Amino acid sequence: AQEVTIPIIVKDTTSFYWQIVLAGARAAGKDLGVNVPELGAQSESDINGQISILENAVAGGPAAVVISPTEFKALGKPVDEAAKSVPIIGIDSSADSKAFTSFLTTDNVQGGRIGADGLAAAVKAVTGKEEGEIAIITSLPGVGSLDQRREGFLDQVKTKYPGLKVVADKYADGQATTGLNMMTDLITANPNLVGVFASNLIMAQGVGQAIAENKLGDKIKVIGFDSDEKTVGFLKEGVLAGLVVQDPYRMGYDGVKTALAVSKGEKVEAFVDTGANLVTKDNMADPKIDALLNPKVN
Amino acid sequence: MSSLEELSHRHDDQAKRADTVPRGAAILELRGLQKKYGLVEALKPATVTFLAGEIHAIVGENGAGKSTLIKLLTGVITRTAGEVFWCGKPVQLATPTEAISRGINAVHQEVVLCAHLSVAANMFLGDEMNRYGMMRKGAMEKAAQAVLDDLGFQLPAAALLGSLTIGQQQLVATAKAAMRGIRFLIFDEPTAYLTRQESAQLFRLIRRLRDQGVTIVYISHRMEEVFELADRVSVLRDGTHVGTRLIGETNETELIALMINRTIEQIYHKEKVAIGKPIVETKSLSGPGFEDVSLTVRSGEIVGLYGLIGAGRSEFALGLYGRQPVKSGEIYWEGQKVEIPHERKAMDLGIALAPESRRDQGLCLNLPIGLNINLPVFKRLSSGLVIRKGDEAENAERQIRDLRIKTPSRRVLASAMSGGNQQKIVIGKWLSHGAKLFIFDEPTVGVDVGTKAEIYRLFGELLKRGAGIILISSYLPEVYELSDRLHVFRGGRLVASHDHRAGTHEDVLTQAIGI
Amino acid sequence: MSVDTTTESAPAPKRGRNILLGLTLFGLLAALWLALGLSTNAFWTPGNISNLLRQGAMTAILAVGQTFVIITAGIDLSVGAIVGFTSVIVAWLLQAGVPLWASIILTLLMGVAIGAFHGFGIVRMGLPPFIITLATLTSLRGIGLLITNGSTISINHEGFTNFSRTDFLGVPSLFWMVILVAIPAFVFLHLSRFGRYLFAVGSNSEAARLSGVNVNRTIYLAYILSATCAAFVGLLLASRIGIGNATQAEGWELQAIASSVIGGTSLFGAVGSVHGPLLGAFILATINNGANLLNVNSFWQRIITGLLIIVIVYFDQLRRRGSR
Amino acid sequence: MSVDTTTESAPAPKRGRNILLGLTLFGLLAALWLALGLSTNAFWTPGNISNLLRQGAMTAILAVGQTFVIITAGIDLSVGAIVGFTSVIVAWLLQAGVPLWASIILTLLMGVAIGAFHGFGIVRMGLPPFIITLATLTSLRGIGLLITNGSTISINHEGFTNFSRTDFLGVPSLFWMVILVAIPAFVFLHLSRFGRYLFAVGSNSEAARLSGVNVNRTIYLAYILSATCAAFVGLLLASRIGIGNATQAEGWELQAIASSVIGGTSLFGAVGSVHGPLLGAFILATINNGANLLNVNSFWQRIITGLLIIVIVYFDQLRRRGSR
Ligand SMILES: Nc1ncnc2c1ncn2[C@@H]1O[C@H](COP(=O)(O)OP(=O)(O)OP(=O)(O)O)[C@@H](O)[C@H]1O
Ligand SMILES: Nc1ncnc2c1ncn2[C@@H]1O[C@H](COP(=O)(O)OP(=O)(O)OP(=O)(O)O)[C@@H](O)[C@H]1O
Ligand SMILES: [Mg+2]
Ligand SMILES: [Mg+2]
Repeated sequence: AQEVTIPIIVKDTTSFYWQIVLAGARAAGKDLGVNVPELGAQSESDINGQISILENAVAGGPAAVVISPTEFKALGKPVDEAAKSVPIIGIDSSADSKAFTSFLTTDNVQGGRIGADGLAAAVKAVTGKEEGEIAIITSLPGVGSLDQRREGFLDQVKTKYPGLKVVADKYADGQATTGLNMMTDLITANPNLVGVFASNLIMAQGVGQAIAENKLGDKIKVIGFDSDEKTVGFLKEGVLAGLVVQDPYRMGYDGVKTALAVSKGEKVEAFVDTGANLVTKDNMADPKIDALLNPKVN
Repeated sequence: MSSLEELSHRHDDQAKRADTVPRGAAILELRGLQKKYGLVEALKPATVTFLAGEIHAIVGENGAGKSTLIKLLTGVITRTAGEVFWCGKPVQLATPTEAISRGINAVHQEVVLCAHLSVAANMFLGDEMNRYGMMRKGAMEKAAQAVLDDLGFQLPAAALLGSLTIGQQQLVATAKAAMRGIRFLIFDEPTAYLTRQESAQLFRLIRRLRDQGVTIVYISHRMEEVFELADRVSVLRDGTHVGTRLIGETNETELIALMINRTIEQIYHKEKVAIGKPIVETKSLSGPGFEDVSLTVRSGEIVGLYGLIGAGRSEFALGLYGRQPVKSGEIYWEGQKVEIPHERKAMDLGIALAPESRRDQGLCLNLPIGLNINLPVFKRLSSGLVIRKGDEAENAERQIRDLRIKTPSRRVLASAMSGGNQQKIVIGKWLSHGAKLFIFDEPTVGVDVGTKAEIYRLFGELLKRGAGIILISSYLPEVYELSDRLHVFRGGRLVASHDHRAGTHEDVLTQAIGI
Repeated sequence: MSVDTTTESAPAPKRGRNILLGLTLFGLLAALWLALGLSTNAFWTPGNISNLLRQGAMTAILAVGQTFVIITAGIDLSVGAIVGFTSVIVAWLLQAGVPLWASIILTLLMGVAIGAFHGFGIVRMGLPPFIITLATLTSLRGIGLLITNGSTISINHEGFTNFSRTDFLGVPSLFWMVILVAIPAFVFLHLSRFGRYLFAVGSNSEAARLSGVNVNRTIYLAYILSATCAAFVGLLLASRIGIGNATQAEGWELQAIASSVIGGTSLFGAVGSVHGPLLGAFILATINNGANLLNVNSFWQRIITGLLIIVIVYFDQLRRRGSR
Repeated sequence: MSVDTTTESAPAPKRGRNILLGLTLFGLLAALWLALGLSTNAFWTPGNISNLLRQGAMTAILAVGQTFVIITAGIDLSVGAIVGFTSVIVAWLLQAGVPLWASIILTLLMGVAIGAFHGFGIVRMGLPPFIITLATLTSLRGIGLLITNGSTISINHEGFTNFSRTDFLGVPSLFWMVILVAIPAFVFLHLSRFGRYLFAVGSNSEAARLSGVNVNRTIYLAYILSATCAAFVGLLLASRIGIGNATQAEGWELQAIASSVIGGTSLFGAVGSVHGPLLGAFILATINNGANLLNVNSFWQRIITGLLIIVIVYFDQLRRRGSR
């Protein structure tokens, strides 16, 4: 009998977050006896690349495809078209298509809101009130999920924490060093800064480094997004005040599992929220959180 | 009608619309024409008149401003001041296109063509034959071939220009200019890279054009050519026009005196030096472009190599110098058998090569003169890795002084030098190297009479120091007068040898052509 | 100012070389296709061939435009940024309710304007092509981001966004666009005198000038053609992804240059063709497509692409030297 | 035959030009600093000056290495990739328990090896520098990603990661590293014969060869120096951000080239200095720092950077032409 193939297509294979998704998918493949090609663009902004990869994956005649669309609108039509020949399971983010058989997403707008809540709490813990100047640094412009986090964050701050004033809303170029330089300059330019939201892993690393360099962990509270060894270390040291952590491993694992079920004609849930959690120094020992922070990669 | 005329009258309509003047009347007048490069006054206000249908020679030492004058007339550079009258009317001549449209064309001192295009494409560049907006490649190639055949140049029109030797490229440039320059044609040292035979062909062409009513301007450092060809001659000195003479009313001595402000008693100065032991000996040396060459150079001796274009002399020199791989044969250096796998080995042995093409092989044009002169000897000018600045300056300045290179400073870029002065830099590079064997490949191309005499005297100095010289030249009088032993090359082989002044010019030429 | 006669820097392509080179690259492409056909079942399916033709199309068009510039011994680093920028422009115009035909024309004119600016920088301001196009690369991304406010503009014109997915005579419309560009490009470069002027300027611009060639105009022309090809690709990209986004097509300039060089264009100028870059682009697309089908790790894919570029260009050099 | 050249007709000597150019760029930098000092309070604080010196340091070192290559009329597109790659190498070595000194030496040797490979590709395989370094750019990122499996390697060596934060005599250690590179680079380029050879090879490699310059060795040297500078920057980056990550330093090659050209290096070869690229790098760093302090929109920042590159290089060209 021929082996069942279910490719998984992520947004950016060069990021740790997506590697965890792939690790989950790999584990599912092993457990379920499915061949899982691990595909993906090399940058979250490479929409055209992801469309090509989807086309190629469909051409290979798989049982189903698991995909995390880089851009809501752009992947709509390609997903529609792909769904004509094979069931499509969406993970992490959605696309402008009704053709998905099932969705396992985490709501990035909600992630941004959680970030805002975390930042407000951390600021309050130091100053006693939810007030002061804050900043947001986005790793790259034009990336759907980052836009959504920014949107959620800004909206939450505006509606729920009027005392927090966004004095800088910056975009970097995806480089940790740029994030670091930006942060040191922000510190210089805004001596009253009390908080920063760094909305992805690489920016959390760069911004964290700037805080560490200037030993401002007590004064400026930073909320990052996603986690790895480095940022968890920062969290422990008190350089970062919190991390918004999703469950990428589960998304990968369950994505493949659901896809297999679909390909066998089983009925699956149309929508699953895998959730996002705020991790702080206090709750990081929590077993559930600990599992999120230390996924079984490899 | 010949192919050349057919083509050059392709634009007759245009020519007819343009003004015409009768033969012998002034066609082009320069009034107070001046060119400055920054502070350098390359051409001081000059007033010269060219007559329709004459051959007008221009002479002057290196850097006198001859090429500058030509570049002004052809729109290559724009003038600083002065007026130009074409058929009595003031004109700008600001761009090459304007010059071409009036029927003014030039063969420049340095070949200026596109190496990546075919001969035919170069000849028709900017003036293609079109039909329905598409080029007629076949027709152009046929027409170009017809012109080349008509002129007696044995060149394939379909060949890529870059695959030709410089001399052959010069012929292509000539054909191109002749094809287009229907009123006024300028030759800037056209024979520098040509041999006697090609020169004769060129002279026939020039006379033929003159007879058709074309005005010819002819620049050369070779006096005998001037007297053979020209109707009138103008002299430039240090950017100043010092006079114009009818050719019948002047002589070589007067022209040279006008040019350099003093007299030269003897150009071909040959030092009498005792000939010593062999420095280098090649036995049946073969490589790309040359085959089975055996010759010996002894200390105190000038060995001349003469041949037509593409005879393989330069290739032989590059092979001996280690620039190109030698296929077979042996080299003995002072009696010892040696291998010369690369140029550095040749230099270590004591060989110096002043190569044929100063622009492509001789000079780093966009670097200072001083750096160019010192390049082969930086090792000697350094302690460890660091250069001794004093010695660096001293060595460069000595060569500039000794060779009378016309420059205000050793820091001027080589590209700002006139053709002849560039040639002097190429030679200057090797004088402080302390070599035992000097290979000079066309050392006097574009060099004025005065400097030629200096260079020949310099040869004498080198010989007195016990060095040997290989002199490659396509200028027969030069090799003939100077060589202790003259070898004739043909088709990459050494076909004949003569002792000093044995055999006549005609003998040597016949052997080179191979009839 | 003089003809460069040193043998290294003036490769002397013989007449037949261009055709031979084309053939041999074609042979390489054919060999790749054959090998992939043998090693995966999916390769020779109509669907996959369509994919391949679609995936190589945009780079191919960019590479043709780039080739004009490289032949003049220049370089155009801005093409990727132009693609992203013009995708924003067309999305913006469509969103503003400008009719489709007008949006397309305006977007292409934007390409013309950018190319003319490059020509201006090189000809009038005397800037090196590398620098002026690097500067526009930076600025255009900034302007595009400013227009979209760092995000994307959706395109709701169904006809426009469906175009890139349609087929005509069984061949994807994107590939027809390659043909649409390639045929006039071929006529221009190889049959018209303007093409010859590009080569002449790249070989020796002083010689071209002295021959009465309008060198400045030729340079303007090359950069305008390159930028317009890029704007055209911007339209195709916008159609394919259905949005305008200024950060798209990052690094495509390097892919276009690589395609062109793989296709036998010399970065020293004066050597190049139209079919070469097309083959180069489809060779690169095949490598990616094949790697995906064979499930090669995407990191290995990068490594292999780098190595293959070296190998292909090396053999091309060898063949050139051999055919002297 | 007399050489009656009067001294007043001397064209501005080259040496004066270099200093003038250096001075004028320095003037530009000073003007920028003055303007920023007037428009923001934060600029002239010791902390910010430290930041600025730190922020320009890495590009400055890359630009110096790049300048060696550009002077030989080459280009090194791989330097950004080398930075990312070597940051991974050093993180990997440290993680594996290799002592610090050995990790540093091995990482630098990796730079030497990559540079030697470039030299080999150019000299022995006859590849254009643009292509071989583009190929390594692609491949190195792939290898780095393979090593880290697409993620990052944390560096837990405190001494190493603290280094980039320390000051010495009130000046950030990163800036001391610039000086550490610049002084030998100056001696090498301007005072030693190898420097002269770089210029000669860039101007006319055939003439250099016939003058006994070992052209091949000179080319090897230039690329090895550039790659080693990049590896050194990789170490500094790893120290600064405390991780090894192969996708870092993307696009830094273009910044290094831009710094070098702003600093007066000619992409046609044979023109360049050591102080030029340093000034160029700090001008670019100042633009970014200033924009951050003034809270200029990130997108405007890109636009301004592009425009300033054009303006600066244009005025440099003007000055050069004027001083001829
Ligand atoms: N581009 C330039 N910049 C500065 N000076 C220049 C430039 N070109 C020529 N010159 C100077 O102008 C003067 C005249 O040069 P020109 O080339 O006209 O001499 P020439 O008479 O043709 O000499 P030759 O017989 O050596 O060819 C020389 O002193 C030369 O150094
Ligand atoms: N790269 C090459 N490949 C093959 N043949 C060549 C090459 N270069 C030159 N030749 C041929 O080698 C022969 C020798 O040319 P060379 O230039 O050495 O002649 P020469 O005697 O020095 O003449 P010239 O007066 O032109 O300097 C010619 O027939 C030429 O066509
Ligand atoms: Mg001259
Ligand atoms: Mg010769």
